[in-house]
Amino acid sequence: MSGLMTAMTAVLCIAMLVAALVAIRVLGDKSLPIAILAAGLVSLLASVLFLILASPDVAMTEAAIGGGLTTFLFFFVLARIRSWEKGESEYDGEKHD
Amino acid sequence: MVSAIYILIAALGAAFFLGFLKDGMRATAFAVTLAALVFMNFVSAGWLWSFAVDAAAPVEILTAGFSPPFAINLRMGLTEASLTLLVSLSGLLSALYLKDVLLALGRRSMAVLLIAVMALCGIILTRDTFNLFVFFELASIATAGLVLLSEDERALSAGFKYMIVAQAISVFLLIGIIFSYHATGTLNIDGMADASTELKTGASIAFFLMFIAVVAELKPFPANGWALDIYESAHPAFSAIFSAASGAAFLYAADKLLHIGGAAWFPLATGIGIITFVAANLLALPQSNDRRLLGYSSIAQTGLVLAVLGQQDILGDRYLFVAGGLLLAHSIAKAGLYWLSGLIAGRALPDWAALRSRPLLIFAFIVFIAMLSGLPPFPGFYAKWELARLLAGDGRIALLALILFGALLEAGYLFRWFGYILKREQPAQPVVCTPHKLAPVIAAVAAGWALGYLWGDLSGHANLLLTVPLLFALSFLLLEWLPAWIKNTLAIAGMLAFFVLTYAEYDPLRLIFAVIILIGGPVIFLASYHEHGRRLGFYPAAMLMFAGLALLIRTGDSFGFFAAWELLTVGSYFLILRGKHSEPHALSYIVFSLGGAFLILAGFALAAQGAAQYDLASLGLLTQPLAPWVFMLLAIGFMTKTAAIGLHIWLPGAHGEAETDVSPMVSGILLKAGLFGLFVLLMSMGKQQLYGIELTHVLLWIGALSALLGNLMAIFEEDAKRLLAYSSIGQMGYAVFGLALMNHLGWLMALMFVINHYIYKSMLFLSAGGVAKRTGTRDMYRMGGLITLMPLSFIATLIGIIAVSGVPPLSGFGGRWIFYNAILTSDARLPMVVLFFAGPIAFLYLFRLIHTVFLGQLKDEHRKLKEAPFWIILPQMIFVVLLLVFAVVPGLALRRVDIYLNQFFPEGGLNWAGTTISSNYGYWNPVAIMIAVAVIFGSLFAWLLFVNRKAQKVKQFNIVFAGERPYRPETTHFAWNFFAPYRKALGFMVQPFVTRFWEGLTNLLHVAADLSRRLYNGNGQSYAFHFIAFVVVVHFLWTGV
Amino acid sequence: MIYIAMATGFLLILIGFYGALTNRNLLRMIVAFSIADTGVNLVIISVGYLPGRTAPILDTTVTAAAAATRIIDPVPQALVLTAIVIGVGITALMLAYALKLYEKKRTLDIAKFTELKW
Amino acid sequence: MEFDWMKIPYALLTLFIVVNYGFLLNALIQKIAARVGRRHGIPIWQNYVDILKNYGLRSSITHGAMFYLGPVFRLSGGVGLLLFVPAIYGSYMFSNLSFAGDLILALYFIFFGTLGMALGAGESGHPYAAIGVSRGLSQVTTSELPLALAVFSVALQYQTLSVTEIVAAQQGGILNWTLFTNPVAVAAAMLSFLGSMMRPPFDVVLAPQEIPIGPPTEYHSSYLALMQTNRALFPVAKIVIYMNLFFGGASDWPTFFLKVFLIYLWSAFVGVVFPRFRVEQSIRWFLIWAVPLGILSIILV
Amino acid sequence: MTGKSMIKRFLALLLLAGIGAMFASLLLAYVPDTDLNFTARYYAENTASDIGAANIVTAIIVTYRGLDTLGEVTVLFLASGIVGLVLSFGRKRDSTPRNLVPVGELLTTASQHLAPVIMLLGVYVFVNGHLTPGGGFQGGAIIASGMLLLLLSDPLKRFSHTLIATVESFSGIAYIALGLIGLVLAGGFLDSRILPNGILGELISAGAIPLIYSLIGLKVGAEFSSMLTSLSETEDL
Repeated sequence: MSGLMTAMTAVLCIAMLVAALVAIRVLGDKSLPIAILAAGLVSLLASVLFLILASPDVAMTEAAIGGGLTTFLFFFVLARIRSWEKGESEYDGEKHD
Repeated sequence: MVSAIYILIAALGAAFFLGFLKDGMRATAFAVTLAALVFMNFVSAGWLWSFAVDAAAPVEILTAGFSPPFAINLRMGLTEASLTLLVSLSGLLSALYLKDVLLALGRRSMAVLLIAVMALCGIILTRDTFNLFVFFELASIATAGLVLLSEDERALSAGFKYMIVAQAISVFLLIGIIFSYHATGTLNIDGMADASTELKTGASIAFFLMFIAVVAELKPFPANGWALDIYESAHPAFSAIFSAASGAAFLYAADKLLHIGGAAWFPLATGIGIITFVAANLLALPQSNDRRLLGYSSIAQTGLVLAVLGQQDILGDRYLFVAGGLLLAHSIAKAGLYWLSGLIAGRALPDWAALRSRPLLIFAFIVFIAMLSGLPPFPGFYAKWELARLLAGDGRIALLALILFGALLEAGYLFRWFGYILKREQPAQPVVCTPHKLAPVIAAVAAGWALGYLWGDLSGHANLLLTVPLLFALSFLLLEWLPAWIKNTLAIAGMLAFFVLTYAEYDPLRLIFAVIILIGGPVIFLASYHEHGRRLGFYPAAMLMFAGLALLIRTGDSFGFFAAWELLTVGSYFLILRGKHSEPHALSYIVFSLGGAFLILAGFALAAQGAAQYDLASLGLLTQPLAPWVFMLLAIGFMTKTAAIGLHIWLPGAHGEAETDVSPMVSGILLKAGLFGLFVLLMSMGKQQLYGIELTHVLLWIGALSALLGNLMAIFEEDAKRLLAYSSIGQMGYAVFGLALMNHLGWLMALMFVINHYIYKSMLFLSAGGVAKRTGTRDMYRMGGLITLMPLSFIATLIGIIAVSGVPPLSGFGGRWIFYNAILTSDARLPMVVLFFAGPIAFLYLFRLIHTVFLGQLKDEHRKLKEAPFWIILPQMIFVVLLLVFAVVPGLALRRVDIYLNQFFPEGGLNWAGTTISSNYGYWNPVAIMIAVAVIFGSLFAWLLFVNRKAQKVKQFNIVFAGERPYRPETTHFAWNFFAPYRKALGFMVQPFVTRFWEGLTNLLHVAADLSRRLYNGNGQSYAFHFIAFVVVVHFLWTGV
Repeated sequence: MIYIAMATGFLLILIGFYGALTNRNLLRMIVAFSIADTGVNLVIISVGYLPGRTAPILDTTVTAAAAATRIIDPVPQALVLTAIVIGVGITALMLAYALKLYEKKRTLDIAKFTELKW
Repeated sequence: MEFDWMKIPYALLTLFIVVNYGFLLNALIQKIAARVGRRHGIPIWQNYVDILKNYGLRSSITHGAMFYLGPVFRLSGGVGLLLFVPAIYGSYMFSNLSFAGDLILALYFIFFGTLGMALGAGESGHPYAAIGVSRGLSQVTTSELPLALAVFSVALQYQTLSVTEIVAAQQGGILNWTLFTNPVAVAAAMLSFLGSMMRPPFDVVLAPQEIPIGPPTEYHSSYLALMQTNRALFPVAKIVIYMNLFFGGASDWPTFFLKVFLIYLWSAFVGVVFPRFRVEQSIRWFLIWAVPLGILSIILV
Repeated sequence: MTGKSMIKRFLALLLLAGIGAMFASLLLAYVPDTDLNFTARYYAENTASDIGAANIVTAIIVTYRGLDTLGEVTVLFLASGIVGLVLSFGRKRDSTPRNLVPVGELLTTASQHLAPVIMLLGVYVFVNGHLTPGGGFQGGAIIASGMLLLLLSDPLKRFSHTLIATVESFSGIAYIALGLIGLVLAGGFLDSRILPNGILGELISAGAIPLIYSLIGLKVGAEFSSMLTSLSETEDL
C-alpha cells in the first residue's frame, strides 16, 4: 500500500516537474497557450497529490481554482490580447531577443 | 472602550457596503468612506488616550471565542494604538486629499482605500503569523491597486513591478511560516516566541525566510527599485500612506518577528537597516524628481528605524521613545511632503519654487524637513540624542558613525531642495490650493509640533518648547503680519529684557558672551530698522538664532548645549539663505554645521557613557583612552563654526552674500558660538594627548594656519564683504590660537578677540553693506572715491581697519599686546612664526578695503549717491564710540575675566595698577598711548591746517599724470587685482586646495550615487533578481558571519 | 513519500522563480509565479502530513474521540486553502495589469516598461 | 616709570636732536653713496634748504581730508615711534614716553605712519600712488617678518618685553650685546632692516625712475615738508630700536650718534652694491633668506 | 539566444542555487511529526464538542481562524475591485472592435442548460462544507465556472454588474454581521456558536458554519464572476 503510494507520488511528482519545465520553456520552446495549459496541468497533478496526502479539501480547491479558474483567466486575457494584435505576433517579448 | 476589532470591522463593513450604492451616488460613497475612517480614528484615539493618559494595560482581543493559539487574537496596547492612529489618520487625511480622484473613480477605489487602511491596522494588531501574512497580502494588493489613483500612466508598470516582487516575497513568507509552525507547533506570535528555541538560534532558515520577507516589504537596499518607481509615479496622497502608514505597519511587523526570533537576530535587522539608510540617502543625492527623492528618503528613514529595531537590546526602556520618535517624525513629515507635492505642478525640484507665493506652505516645508533631519524641537531630535547616547554608551561607534553620516547626506539634499524653493525662478504654474488638499498639510504641521512637545516632555530633559528664548522666537511666527519696525522693536526689547532678567546668573566669562549676544545683538538690530514692509521670515529666523545662542551660554548640561547648538545653526541658516545669491553658500553652511553638530553629538554621547544626564563640567572627569577622542570630536565640531582652515569654505559665501544687517549678526555674533564651545571644552578638559600628540598643540597649528590663510585669501578678494568674511577666518584663527595656548594670557587674548571682533567686524560689515546698498555692487573695483559722499561710512571703516590691524592706539593693539605676552610662556614656537607672518598681511587687505572703496577715483555713475541710510549708520557710530572706549579702558571688560581665569590658570595674570596694565614681561598704558598719539597727531594736524588754510579742493582729475590728465575714472582707479605682485610671489598658497578637496568629495559622492542608482534600471525582472539576490547574499553573509 | 512531495514542492518553487527570472513575457512570468505558488502549497501540505493517517474529517471511522491519533494536522490545510485563494486573486490582478500594459504599449516584454528608473 | 610733566620738554628736546641728526645723516649717506658712484653728491646742508623751502611754500590745493591727514599720520608715526622708545639708556631725561608701552607698542607703531601714508596717497586719486602703496605693503609684510621674529627671539632671550630691561641686560662689555649673544637673530633683523630703509635693492616702492616717487606722488609744499621731516626722523627712530635691541643701546649721545650712523651705513652699503628687485622678487628674497634665519633664531633661543 | 540572456540565465541559476541550498537544508532538517502538535491535537479533540463540525478543516477555516478567512474573502473582493479599476485606468475611448469568435450552437445550448446545474452543484458544495470536503471557496469557484460557461456561450452577454455587486456586498455584510453577532452573543468576533451545535454529521449542525460558509461561497462566486466579467468586457466599463 504505502509502496504503491510512494511510487504514485514519485510518478506524479516527475510529471509535475516536467510540466512545470515545459511551462517555463526550459523543455522545448512551447507557445504561450501550451505553457498555460502545462501550468494548469501542474495544478491538476498537484491536486491529485493532495488527495494522496489526505487533504481532500485542498485537493478540491486546487483543482477548481488553481487548475480551472486560473487557467481560464489566463485564456481570457490571452484571447483579449490576441484579438488586439490582429496577427502581429508581438506579444511574446522573447522573440525580439 | 470600543473594541479594537471594530477598526477592522468598520473598514470592511463600509467597503462591502459601498457595493450597494449605485454608481451615481459617489458623494454618498465618499461620505461613507470618510465616516468609516473617522470612526477608525476615533477608536484608535480612544485607546491611545486610555493607554497614554489612564495608563491602562494592553488588551487582548480574542476572535471566534477561543483563546490563542487556537484562534487568532489581536492585541491593543500603547504602541498599537499609536500606530493604528497614525495609519488611520494618514488614511483619513489622504482620503480627504484624494476627494476629486475618488469621486472620479467611484466606489471601488474608495473600497480599496478603506481595505488598505484596514489591512495596515490588521498588520499592527494581529498576533498571529499567518494572519499577518493575510494582512500582508491585503496590504500589498491594495498598494498595487492604489498606485492607480495616479494620473501618471507609468504607475501601471510600477504596480506590476511591485506585484512581481510581492509574489516572491509571499513565497518566502509562507515557507518561513510553515516551517516555523512545524518547529513550534503554533502560529501565534507570542506562542512562537515562548516555544521557540530553534528559531532563536540565529541559524534557523525558517525564521530567516519569514524575517527577510517582512524586511523586504521595508524596501531594503538594493531590493527596493519597485518602491522607488511607485513613489515616483503614484498619486502623492497614496505615497503619503505608503510612506507613513505602510512603513510604520511593516516596521511593527518586523518588530513582532524580532520578538519571536530574539536577540540573535538583532544584528541582522540593524545591518540591513543601516546599509539601507546610508545607501538610500547616498543614491538620493543626484535625484531631480521630487517624489522619487522623497521615496529615497522614505526608504532611508525606514531603514534607520529598522536599524533601531535591531538595537532594542541596548535601548531598553527607551526603545519606544527612540524608535517611535524617529518613526513618527518620518511618517508625519513624509506624508506632509507628499501632500505638498500634490500642490506643485512641476516634478523637478526647482519647480517647488512655486511655494514662494504661499509663505504658510514654506513654513510647512521647513517643519517637515526639520523633522526629517532630526532638528529640535521635533521628536526625531530627541530620539537621535537618545540613540546616540545609548549607542555610544555601549561602544557601537561604527553604527553611530554610519547613522550620522547618512543623516548628514539626507540633510544635505533636503536643505539643497529648500534652497531651490527660496531661490529658484518661480514656475508659471501656481500652487493649486484647495481646502481639502491644504487641510492634511496643516494637520501634519500641527501634529509635528504637538509631537515635538510630547517628545520634549518624555525626553527626561528640559522640554525645549517650554524654554523662554525659543518660545519668544516662535512667537514671531504668529506676529509675521506686523510691519517690520514693530517686530524689530519687539525683538530688541525682548533681548534686552532677557538680559536684564538673567544678568545675575552669568559668571564673568559667560557675561561677556551674554553681553555680546543680548546687548550686541540689539545694536545690530538697529540697522534692521531701515527695512520696510513686513520682512517675512526674517524675525523668526533671527530670533531662533539668538534663542539658540542665549540657550547655549546658559545651559549646563550636554543635552541643552547640543539642542541650543542645533537651534542656532538652523536659525542662522535661514538668515543666511535670505541673501540674494546665497543658495549654494547657505547649503554648504548647513552641511558643514550639521556635520559639526553631529560630531558634537557623537562627542557628548561618547563622553556620557550611557548616562542619561550629563553635565558639561563632567567632561573634565573623563580619562584615557576616551578623553582625547571626545576632545577631538567636540573640538572639530566647534571649529566648523569658527571656520577653522579646512572647514572654512562655507564662510566667505555665507557671510558675503547675506543681507546687510545679517552679515554682522552671523559674523560678529554667531562665530562666537564656536569659540564659546571651545572655551567650555578647554575649561573642563584641558590638555589631552592622543598617540602622544598634544591635541592643544594641533589646535595651535590650526589656529595659526587659519590666521595665515584666512588673511592671505582676503587680500586677493575683489568682493568687499567676502574680504571681510575671509578676514573673519583669520581673526578666529587668532582666537583659537589664543585658546590653544592654554595659559592665562592666551585665554584673555581669545576673549579680547571675541570682543574686538564683534565690534569691528560688525561695524565693517555694516559699513560695507551700506556702501553695497548704495552702489548696487560689492565689487570693490567698481567703487572708489566714495569718501566725500559717504563720510560716516568711511570713518567707521577707517576706525575699523585701524583696530583690526592692531595698530595703536585702538583696541586691536591690546589684543596683539596680550598675544605677545601670552606666547612668551609657550613652547610652541613654530606655529607662532606662522602667526607672525599672518599679522602684517592684514594690512594688505585692510588697506585695499578702504582704498578701493573710499579713496581713489569716484565713478561717474556714483556721483549722486547719498550716505548710507541712517539706521545703518547709527550702529556704526555706536561701534566707533565703543571701540574708542574699549581702547582706552579695556579693563572695563577684561579685568573681571582676568580674575575669573585665575581659577584655571593661577599664574600669569595681569596687573591692573592705575592705568597701566602689566604682565610678567611687559607693560602697556592705553590711556597714555591714546593721549600721546592724540596730542602729536592733533598738533601736527592743527599746524598743517593753519599753514594750508586757504587750500582748495581740486577737481577729481587734477593730478600729475605724465603731463596729461585722465578723464575716465575707470582707467585711473588702480583697484582690480590690487596686489598683483603679491599674487605672483605667494599666490600658490591660496590655491583652493581645501575647496577642491570638499568639491572632490562631493563630486565623488554624487558620481558614486549616480553610477549605483543605475542598478535600478526600471525592469521589473531585474527587480526580482535584486530581491532574490538580496535574500541569497544576506543569507550567505549572515550564516557566514 | 513525504520527502518526495516536499522536494517536488521546493523544486516547483525554484522552477517557478527561474521561469520568472528568465522569461521577459509578462504572461509567462505570471504563469511561472503560479507554478511557484503551487509549489508552496505542496510544501505546506507536506509539512502537515503525518504518515499513515487520514484526512481531518470526522465520520464513523474516525470518531471525535480517536481523532487525535488518526488524523493528520488540519492546520496546514486550512492555511493552504487561504493561500490558494489569495494566490488566484493576485494572479487575476497581475493578469489585469498585463492586459492593461499591453493595451498601452502593444507589447508584453517587461524590458519595455522601464520609463521609471534610477 | 610714571608720567610727569617734565617729560614733555625732555621729549621735545630728544625730538629736536634726532631731527637735526637725521637731516645731516641723510645727506651724509647720500653723499657717500654718490661718491661711491663717482658723482659729486649733494651738499651736507641740502636737506635744511629743501625743508625750509617746502615749509615756506603755501599750498592752495588739496585732494580732500584724507590727503591732508596722510602726512599727519606719517609724521605722527615717526614722532610717536621715537618717543615711545628710550633714546639714551639710563638717562631720565631721554627716556621719553617709554612708560606708555613696551617693545610691542613700538613694533606696532611702525605701521601707524605707513597706514596713514597709504591712506593719504590713496586719497590723491593718482594711480601711481596706489601702485606704490600696493608694492610697499606687499614688501613690508615679508620684510618686517624677520624683524618681528628677531625681536621675539630677543624677548625670549631676555624674558622681557621692556626695552629698557633689554638694554640693561646688554651692559658690561661688548660681548654682552645681543649681536654676540644671539647672532642669528641679529642677522635676521639686519636683513629685515634693509627692506625697511627704502634703499636699493628694495626701493621699488618709491621707484624713483619709473614712477615719480610712488605714494607721495601728489604731495608738495608743506605736505612734502612734513614727509621730508619724517624721512629724516623715522629711520633714526627705527635704528634706535635696533640699537637698543641688538647693539647694546647707547648711554650717551656720542655713542648714540656713532651707532646710528654705523647701522645706517649698513643699508647704504648694501644699496650701492646691489641692483633693484621687483616686488615679488624681494618678497621671495626675504622669505628665502631672512625669514629662515628669524625662525632659526626663535628655535635656538 | 544572445549572450546577454545567457548571462541572465546563468545568474538566475546561480541565485536559485543559493535559494535551493536554503530549501535543501530545510528539507534535510525536516523530521515529520509522529504525533500531532498541541495546536492540532486541540483541534482534533475539541472540534466536535466546540463547534460540532465534522470537517475539522472547515471548523478551522470558518471559526477558529475565521479572521484569516475574512481576510481571504477580502483579498478576492479587493482583487476583483482592482481588476475593474485597472481595466478602466487611463482609458481613452479608442475602442478597437473585438473580434468575435463565432460560438457553436452546441456550446450555447449546452451551457444554457448546464449552467444552472453547475451552480446548483456549487451551492451543494458549500452548504455541506462542514461535513464533507469542500466548502465556500470550492463552491464559489464552481458557481463562477457556471458563469464562465455562460460567458463563453455568449461573449456579448451583459451580466448585471449591479446584481453581482449586490450579491458581493450583501454576502460580505452579512458575513460581518454574523461575525458581529458572534461578538455580541458568543465568545468573540466570528464565533460561529451563535446557533446550536446540533448533532455531529447532520446538515443543520455546527452552529452558524453552514450559514457563514454559504455566504462565503456566494461572495467568492460573486467575486470570481466579477473578475471574469471584468476581464472579458473591458470595453464596456
